[in-house]
Amino acid sequence: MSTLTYREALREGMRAALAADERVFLMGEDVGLYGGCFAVSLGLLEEFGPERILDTPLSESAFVGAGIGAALAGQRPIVEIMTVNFSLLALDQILNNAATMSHMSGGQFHVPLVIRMTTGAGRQLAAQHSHSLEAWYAHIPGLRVVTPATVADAAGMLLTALEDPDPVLIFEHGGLFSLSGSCPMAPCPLTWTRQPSCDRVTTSPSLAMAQGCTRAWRWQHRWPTPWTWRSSTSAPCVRWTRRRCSRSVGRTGRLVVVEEGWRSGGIGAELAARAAEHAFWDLDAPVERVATAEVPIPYAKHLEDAALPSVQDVTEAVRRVMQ
Amino acid sequence: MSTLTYREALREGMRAALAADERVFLMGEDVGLYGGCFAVSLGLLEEFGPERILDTPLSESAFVGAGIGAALAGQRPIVEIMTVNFSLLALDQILNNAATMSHMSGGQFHVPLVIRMTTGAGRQLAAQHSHSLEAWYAHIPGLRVVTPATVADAAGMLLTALEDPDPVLIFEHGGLFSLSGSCPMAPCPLTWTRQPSCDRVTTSPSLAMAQGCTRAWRWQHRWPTPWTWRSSTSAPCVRWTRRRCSRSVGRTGRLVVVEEGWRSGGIGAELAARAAEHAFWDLDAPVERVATAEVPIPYAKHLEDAALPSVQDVTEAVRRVMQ
Amino acid sequence: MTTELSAVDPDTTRRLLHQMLRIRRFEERCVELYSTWRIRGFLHLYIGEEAVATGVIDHLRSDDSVVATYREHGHGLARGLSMRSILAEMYGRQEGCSRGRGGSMHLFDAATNFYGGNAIVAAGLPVAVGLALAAKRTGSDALTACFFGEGAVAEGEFHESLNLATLWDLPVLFCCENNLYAMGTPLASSESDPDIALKASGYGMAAWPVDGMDVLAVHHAAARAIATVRAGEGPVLLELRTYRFRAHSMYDPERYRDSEEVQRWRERDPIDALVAHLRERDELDDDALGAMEAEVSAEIDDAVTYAEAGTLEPVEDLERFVYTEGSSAAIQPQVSR
Amino acid sequence: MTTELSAVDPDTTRRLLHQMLRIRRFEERCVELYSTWRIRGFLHLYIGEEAVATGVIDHLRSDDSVVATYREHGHGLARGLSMRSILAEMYGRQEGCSRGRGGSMHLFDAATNFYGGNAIVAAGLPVAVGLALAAKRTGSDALTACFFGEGAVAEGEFHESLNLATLWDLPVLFCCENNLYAMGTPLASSESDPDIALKASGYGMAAWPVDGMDVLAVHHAAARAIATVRAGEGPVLLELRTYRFRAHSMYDPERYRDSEEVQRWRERDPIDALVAHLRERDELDDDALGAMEAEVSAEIDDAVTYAEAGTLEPVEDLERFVYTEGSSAAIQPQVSR
Ligand SMILES: Cc1ncc(C[n+]2csc(CCOP(=O)(O)OP(=O)(O)O)c2C)c(N)n1
Ligand SMILES: Cc1ncc(C[n+]2csc(CCOP(=O)(O)OP(=O)(O)O)c2C)c(N)n1
Ligand SMILES: [Mg+2]
Ligand SMILES: [Mg+2]
Repeated sequence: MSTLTYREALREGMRAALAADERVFLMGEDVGLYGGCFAVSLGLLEEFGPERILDTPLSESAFVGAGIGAALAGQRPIVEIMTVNFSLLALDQILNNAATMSHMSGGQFHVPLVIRMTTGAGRQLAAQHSHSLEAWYAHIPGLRVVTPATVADAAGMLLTALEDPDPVLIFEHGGLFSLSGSCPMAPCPLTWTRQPSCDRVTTSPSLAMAQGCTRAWRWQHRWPTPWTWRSSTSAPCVRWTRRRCSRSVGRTGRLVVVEEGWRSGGIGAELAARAAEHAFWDLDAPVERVATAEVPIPYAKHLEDAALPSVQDVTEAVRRVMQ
Repeated sequence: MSTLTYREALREGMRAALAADERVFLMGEDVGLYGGCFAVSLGLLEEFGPERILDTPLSESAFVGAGIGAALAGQRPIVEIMTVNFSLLALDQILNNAATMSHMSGGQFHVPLVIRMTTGAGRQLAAQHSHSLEAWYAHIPGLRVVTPATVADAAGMLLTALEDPDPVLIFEHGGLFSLSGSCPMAPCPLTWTRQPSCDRVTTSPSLAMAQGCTRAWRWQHRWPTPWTWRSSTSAPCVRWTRRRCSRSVGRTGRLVVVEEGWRSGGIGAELAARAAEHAFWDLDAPVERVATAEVPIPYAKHLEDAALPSVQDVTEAVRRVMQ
Repeated sequence: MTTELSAVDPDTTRRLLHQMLRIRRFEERCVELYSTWRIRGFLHLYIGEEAVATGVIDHLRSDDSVVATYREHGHGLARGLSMRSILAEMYGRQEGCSRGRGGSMHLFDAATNFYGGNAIVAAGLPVAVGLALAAKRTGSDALTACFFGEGAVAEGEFHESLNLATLWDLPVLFCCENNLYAMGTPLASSESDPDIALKASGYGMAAWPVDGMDVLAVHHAAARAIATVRAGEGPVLLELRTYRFRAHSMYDPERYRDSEEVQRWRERDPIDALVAHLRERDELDDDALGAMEAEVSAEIDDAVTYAEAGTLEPVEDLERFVYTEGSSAAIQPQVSR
Repeated sequence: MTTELSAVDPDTTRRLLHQMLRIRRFEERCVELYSTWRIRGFLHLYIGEEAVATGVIDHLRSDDSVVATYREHGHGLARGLSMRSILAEMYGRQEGCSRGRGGSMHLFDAATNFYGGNAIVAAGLPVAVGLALAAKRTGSDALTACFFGEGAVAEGEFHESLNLATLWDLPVLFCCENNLYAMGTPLASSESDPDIALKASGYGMAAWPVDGMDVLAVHHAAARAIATVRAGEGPVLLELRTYRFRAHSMYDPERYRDSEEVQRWRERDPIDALVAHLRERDELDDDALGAMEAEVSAEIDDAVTYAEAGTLEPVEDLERFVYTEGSSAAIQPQVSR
């Protein structure tokens, strides 16, 4: 098992898939000649040629739609949208075509499409380049939304996504690309997995998660029975079923949800709602959500920091639920 | 105070605004010659002429963006997007321009834009024409999202929206156009108002609400101390503050949220989450959400009915919280 | 009828007539069924425009694909979907071509590569580009015929799709059904330059206008266009000039056009014109026409009987097909301690 | 330099040179400030393209509006935003033109109708159409100049905006800054037909290409275009052929082009060319140029001092301006029993 960065894990995952299956190809803005706007696909054009690595014009709607069409016809496209911020231009294709085609056709058609995009804030890119819209996509039935939070997941979830007959959206947090870790390079389930790491149920997509693990470590030294919930897949909030929800909340009687993304209507809202529905009798304290402030993300570092969930926010939330 | 239909109330609201303020104009697909796809603007072209009532090409992004530009320059555009289903094509303009401009410019610019659109399912229009995406829009800071549920609100909220210096999105449920009721034709607050009508806190945007009132009536005869929460504005989930939330839940110790829209990450999730945060000690039973099934809405009537929240669903939820 | 084109063999001509009649009479029956509430939702009629789908699709091979709009009964019938399965769909029956989940606007059929039925204006174009990309990638010479109205030309996706298809030399036949109105919006209020074929030249794409009321002209133009596309010479756009005789959908007071205009176009009815053409050349007599009408009528009656007898999908199956069946293994939750 | 254009008066020419120098030297300083972490986020340099913003904006009236992209320092400076307020913005100071909330990609200034600074490719075009619509509605002859790269031409919004502006005869001057690359994508990989001016003809819009490395040519073309637009004859598109000498942004290994190509274009540096032109005509000597450079340098030093001394907006003000201040009356909750 090699040690890779998150960026390399994504690239090696794609390389393995491209080598193994003729139907796989990568398409997006600057994925070829430029090497990917975050250098994720660097070298793939040279290795696989322009038939497999397709540079597209700035036409998000058309090339995402083209990915849908190619998937319908049996190909296995990986479409890279540079960042989630530009995915809005393709949202009609994603919601009205990719997500509905299977159900609307009575199960005749399938859209085995993988869409990768960078998400999140934290690098002073300001209001239009700092969105975290996983909650929106997770609201749509027919899609799978995953937010790999570790190096192993970055490669593994991509491989699993390519085996899935339905559209899978992979959100890669911009702050994770240089994270390094061990990478088994094997498909892994698109699922919630939990990790023994901190002492209350923290559910936190992607970056919030990766940072959460570090934070969790600190808490471990203060309270016993550590538990973290790791959200690797969001649409499958569905997976946080009545029983599973009650079981996990029941361990500590507390729930703190950490996420990067606006608070109102975020993924945390859904998890808190489920706890209030399914684990009400297991809760011993009000639920706490730690999320992004409800503002367009500002450029200035101190304001950006203030807008994003911080270690201190989490610590305070944890203190409150323990009172 | 005259009796009007919901459709007429919207039209009279626009007429009053057009007559009172030169800066107001209406723009959208088929709002003029055709009279509006749901006949809302019927007659306005004849009365105000093509300078005030602008038929646009099928270019949602361009004409919503043009509304933003005109608003920035001091006009008061009302942009009609035929239905929420097509608003995805303009979502980039709405999120990245309309919602961010004020904050991103440090308060220099304002976007006094009103966008009206039809929302909801129930007329067998199938997967691509039956969306309820209020929750998505309510997730965006910088917008106001309102879902007028009565005839009085249909006119009143439009008038208030036109006075607001920021972008307001008005969602008009397709099933309400023929509803009739009294209409004071006066600005009314874009707010949550509560009505004494049923015996637990039911929060329900738009149609779910209008139908909810009827249902509420029935329950009134069974249980005492009737209370309904009427959601007229969604973005201002913000308005359901800690104190207000706790006070209202505290009346019955119960919360049932009824909404049309997919369950996961819907508006109901946000309200349930707030209850779990702010009214945890006031709740005597698990929260219940009644929402649309997580499927693309099917055409066949019996399946469409099954997908949408029904009176029976609400009744059962109410029974459960009362146990 | 253009004399140049009249050289088409009588069998083909009669086949085209039969196809147009099927579409026309089928939709006339749909109107009745709508008024008796057997069909619901939006219903967009193709009446007047039959020559377009008929003339183009007649040339397609079984491995070609079709992408259409919400006004697609004609395309579905011409492509070979059974009238039974289409009508059952509009009845919301599980015997329908989309199991009753799609209705009139969402006919689908995997067997004939009929990819719908799309109710979002212009949203089918990128999908067609992708289907063509798949063909090119697999070395097939199959093409995708993509139908859309002239109203769709104003949407950004028209522009993006034409550019991408030409840039990558993809086998798409873009068929713009220019019926002069997008709902109530006349072309002149929608396009700053109403010449649609000309627009394609900005992408370096071959394109030309065709009389869409003359099925033989359409047939002839489509043959030429398809030969170009199939030869790998890149996409072609046909601007098919036609007219819808009926309202946009079932709820349309038609305030935007006057009845004389409709009348003038009705005089160019593509079915009447083809019948006249065949009669002139003694290739169709009253008996033959009567027989054809009777056959069509019987097919419709049969479809109605079939749809009426159809069954409703059990409500418990509501959530089937949101995700592909049997695929959930990939996302099974795994709990690791 | 085109002789035809050399008739511009020396004052104007020197003003243009001064403006280009301000932009060039300012951005050169920005690079240093970026490497010492005074500036963060994305930083897109305009170096090499100065003639475009300078030549066009020189003609604008104070009631005209400007919409630009993330590569807009040059446009902001040419439009009259102070160097102080721009640099303070890039420092994230509340003295910045957007109170530090926007950064390099989001310069805004109400006083000069400078509507940004837009980081979504092509998203400024519809806004420009709306600004022009407002002018037309109020009977003003003010216009909106909208700048965007050639990469934006592939986006649907380009198409929708050009159509709408022409259809409604709106006073927009579309300025396509064709620097041959969209990040790493050469024009030939982005447009099936790379002739951008020609595309405008599909909308019936006047358009022509201009040498964007020659500020006098730009100035001349813009004068003509602006006269047309201001006369109410509808929008005009200028394709300004230029080149960016630096990387797309600060993180760009420039794998997509070779250094010879860059070198060839650097030989056409618009500042060097104008200096040579002025020298040839004895309208600028070393002293004058030195004085101009010194003035620019002093202005930059002053801006740096100002930005360094700038203050940070209090964190408590984070939520200010999400909604317009003082407007909350409209949504005050009213509880009725
Ligand atoms: C994106 C989008 N906007 C608006 C609509 C509503 N709508 C349905 S059909 C139609 C007119 C389309 O006209 P055209 O493309 O000319 O096709 P036709 O109906 O004439 O065949 C409109 C506006 C839609 N379905 N999708
Ligand atoms: C809709 C969208 N897609 C992608 C990007 C990422 N991006 C930023 S600049 C750029 C290149 C734009 O090129 P061009 O329009 O030619 O302008 P230039 O940078 O050359 O001035 C890209 C792809 C974006 N900002 N917006
Ligand atoms: Mg039409
Ligand atoms: Mg460029």
